[in-house]
Amino acid sequence: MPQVGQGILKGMGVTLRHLFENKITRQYPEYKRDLPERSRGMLTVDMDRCIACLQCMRICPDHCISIEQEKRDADGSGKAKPYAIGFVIDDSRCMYCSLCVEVCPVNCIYHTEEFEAQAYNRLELARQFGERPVDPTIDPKPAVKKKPKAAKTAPKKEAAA
Amino acid sequence: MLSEERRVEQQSALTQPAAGRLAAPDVRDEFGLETIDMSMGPQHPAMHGLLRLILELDGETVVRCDPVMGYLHRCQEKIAENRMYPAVIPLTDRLDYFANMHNEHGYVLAVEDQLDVEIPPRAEYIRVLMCELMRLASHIPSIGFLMLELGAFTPILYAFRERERIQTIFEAVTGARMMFHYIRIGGVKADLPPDIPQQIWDYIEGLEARFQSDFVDLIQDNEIFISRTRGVGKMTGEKALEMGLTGPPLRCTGVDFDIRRDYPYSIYPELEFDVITDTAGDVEASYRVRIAECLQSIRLIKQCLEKMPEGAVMGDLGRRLRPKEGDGFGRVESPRGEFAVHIVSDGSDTPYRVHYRDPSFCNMQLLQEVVPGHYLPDIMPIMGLIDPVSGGWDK
Amino acid sequence: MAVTLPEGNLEDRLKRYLDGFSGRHGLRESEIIGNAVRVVVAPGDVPAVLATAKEALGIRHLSFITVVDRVGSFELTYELIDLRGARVMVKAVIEGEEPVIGSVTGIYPTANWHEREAYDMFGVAFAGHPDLRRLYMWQDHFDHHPLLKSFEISTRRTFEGLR
Amino acid sequence: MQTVLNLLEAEPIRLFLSFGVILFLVLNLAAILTMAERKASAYIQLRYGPNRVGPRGLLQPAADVFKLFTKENVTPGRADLWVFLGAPIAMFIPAALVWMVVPFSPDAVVADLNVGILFFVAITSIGALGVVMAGYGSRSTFSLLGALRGAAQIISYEVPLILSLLGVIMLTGSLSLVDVVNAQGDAFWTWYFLPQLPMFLTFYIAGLAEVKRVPFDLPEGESEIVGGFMVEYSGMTWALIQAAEFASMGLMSAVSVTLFLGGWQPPLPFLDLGPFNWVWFGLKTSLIMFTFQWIRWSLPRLRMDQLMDLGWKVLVPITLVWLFVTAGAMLIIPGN
Repeated sequence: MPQVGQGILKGMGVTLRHLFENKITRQYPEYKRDLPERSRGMLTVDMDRCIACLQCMRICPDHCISIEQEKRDADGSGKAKPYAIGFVIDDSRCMYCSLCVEVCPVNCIYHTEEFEAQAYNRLELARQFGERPVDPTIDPKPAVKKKPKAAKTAPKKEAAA
Repeated sequence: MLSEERRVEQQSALTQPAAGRLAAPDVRDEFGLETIDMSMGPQHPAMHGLLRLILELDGETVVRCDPVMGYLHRCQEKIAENRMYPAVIPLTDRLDYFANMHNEHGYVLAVEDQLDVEIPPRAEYIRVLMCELMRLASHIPSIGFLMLELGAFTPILYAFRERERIQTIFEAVTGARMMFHYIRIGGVKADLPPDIPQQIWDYIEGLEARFQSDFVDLIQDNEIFISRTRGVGKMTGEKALEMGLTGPPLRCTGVDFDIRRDYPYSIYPELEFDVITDTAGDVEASYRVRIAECLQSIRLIKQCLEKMPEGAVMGDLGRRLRPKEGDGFGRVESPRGEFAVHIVSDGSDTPYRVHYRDPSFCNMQLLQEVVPGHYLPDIMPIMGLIDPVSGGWDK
Repeated sequence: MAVTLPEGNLEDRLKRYLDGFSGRHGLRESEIIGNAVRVVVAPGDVPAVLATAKEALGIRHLSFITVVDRVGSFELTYELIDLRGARVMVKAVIEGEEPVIGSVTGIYPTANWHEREAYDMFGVAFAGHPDLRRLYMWQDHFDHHPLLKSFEISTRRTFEGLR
Repeated sequence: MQTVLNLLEAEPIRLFLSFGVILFLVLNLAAILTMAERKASAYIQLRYGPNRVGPRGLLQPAADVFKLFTKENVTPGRADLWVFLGAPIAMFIPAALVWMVVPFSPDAVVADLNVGILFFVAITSIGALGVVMAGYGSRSTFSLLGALRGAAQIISYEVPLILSLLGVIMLTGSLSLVDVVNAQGDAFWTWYFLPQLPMFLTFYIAGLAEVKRVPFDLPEGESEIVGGFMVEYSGMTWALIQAAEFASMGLMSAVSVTLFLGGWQPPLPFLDLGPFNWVWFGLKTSLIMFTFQWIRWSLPRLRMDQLMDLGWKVLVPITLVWLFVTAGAMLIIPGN
């Protein structure tokens, strides 16, 4: 029998069978999926353990972490140790790459399971963690003018060629 | 209405004399009737992202097709030049955002090419396992998109059901659903959680059971699908090679070239799989190649899970990551074709130049050569043949 | 007719490619590293070298063209692969600020968009290219080439209207 | 009181009142069908469909209608206003008008014309005019392409549609739809879809094409020309075009039930419900409408030249051949 309609009917048989199968969509607001243990949501900082070493600020590719460092003698040992008086994470720029979580020596910055980051104004997405609010609109690591290294290597190449 | 400057810019793209701009002949039928100039995109349901096709139509037959790109161009290569080597990896996820794992793998191979670090075998197996899962999560939706562009709305839902389940596995292993940032220079970020191998086994068995009914019975012998795709976008092996096609679009014309076998990397030599080729070279052949490649990926995933050795997942890197000066190359078989990365390092800890060879970018040249002569609705299956991703061709 | 791809094991194929090149053109440098033949040629005869690669040696696939801005000069790398494990890197260094080089679109049609992208990003003019327009940037009103080292990244944050 | 009733019984007023009732029913049918369409597509695609508005989503049609009322009718700048706004009306009136001829049950027929089938065929051919008006009126390339496709498709599929009716007319000998149903007898093996099976299939396929549904929805080619002739419409004008689409979809299934599946006749003699026979008509029509939706969510779309080939080279020859077969059968089997 030439191929007249069997393919179409077979396909429609598949869709009819799916008509009676149980559904797979989950009603989101009522049913919240329990996220796996490693899932990377919005960042949070454990301020009292933070030693303001600015590692996370330096490594962050999107410049979303800005820290204001102050020195104080918290535990009366006479030596003033640095601490973060102002700490802001700008969630409108963060891409959850977790480079800061890996580089933090005291791992006091970590991901939560919270992923619904929404606000009516982009500035509200900048969350402050320290006592003093930090202005998120200032770029913590302005692009320093890199001296063209090529000039240094170019002469070496001429010498070698 | 349009600002003066925008209108001039729009005019200039359209008014350049058609004959001069492209090799396609300038068609005026014997009555001298003009063709219609039409702009399809950049916002269009079948353009696989932001792409604008400036079409010259003679009735419904396309006379000239000129893709205008750049709507998603973030100049990733410039950003990569100002970042440390490990900080570029999250960038590569955003290149071909349907095959993220393969982009990371390509970039990391290029850096390791210039860095003498020894990657533990377990990390290699995890990388290949993740890449093959990613190939599944990219081939199945690309079949769904092909059917969506032909007008069938149901297969795309079944395809995304599969992709969602694979993404939950990815989320458990890497922490994110799409932007993984998992493959690192020297290994992988973290080991597989203990329950994941079993979860992957269950998923693979379930997929094999559903695969035949949802993606083969529903589509393969459908007369309308056959009539819409057989002979559309037909190419010979010669022409495909000339146009620089790689991946499924090239293999469906009969040229059996697969980077996993011809330019072996990672542990692919230790796994057996066969390279799928077809002979017809049209859209239906590319559908058959993608279906068979899904089955090959399932076979590879099973082998990876069986042969997974124990041990560390991260090689020992020095304090500062400074690759040797010179050129580093990485070439990976991504679901869309050959994804190659060329890194020029100058000994410092930021790359001097990073160049991505994206398969969608190179396969897209098909639109200029093959589309003229087809009907307007045939552009959609040809886009399905290439299955480009706008993050890839726009970089 | 199916496409014939090169056979034979890797080493002698690489040697065959190397002799094929050195036989016909004056090469500045040529060496074999791993599975790749690295050849440095004068910019003038890049199209000739690629023509021999395609016709004489049967290397059918031009993978990509990389342009590196060495501030004083431009370094172009043509990466060719013969689909069976061998790689050929043809390098050319063009001095000066206004680089011009012959287009290879006639030999490898896939180079069409690679060269357009190189023109758009670096300003390298390819003589003989059928349709050398910008690929990503706006056709007019934008006369910079973003990937040049002289093109500065501005990370000025724009927040107007959001206070 | 009696005079008022007589006045209402008088012919012109009864006609207008019943047309008002029909209009009300058709608009409700369109709203319910959008909901049925979304639920059917959801269940086929393993999801739930609208279930937030009202109990289990039943108020969704009301919410849609309210939204479409309040949405702004955007008319494109260069559009030809009269043609642009006239198109939805030119598409909706035929779809609503033909319902007057459809016999729900022996006495529940608005206008029992003795040329019922001729009326149906004449009015549905106006639909092509509405499509061209919509496409041409909105002055954009996508809608122009959609209009040209729509006109070619609807006009060339009327031929198999009409030819497949002739078999039924030959069997019943009368053009009135009520006679067609009466002539079909009250057991499913006496219905016309058995002796006229190829005709029934052709009518069904041509009906799909007339109503512009997948696999023939080229005028509204979603993924090619982004909405075809409907692309420039929004708000109430778009709603009217959608209502026309769903009304003509219901109409096509109602007429195919009347002609081939024995209208209000029960499938088995003892299942006769007497005055409530319109329930059978409702069940059969909704079954046909469900198959329309089932086809829509499992098949891709044809291309224009394949659409034309299917129409002219496949459907028309089948109907012509089967006409001769029916004529021959009527001669040989006396008293048929």
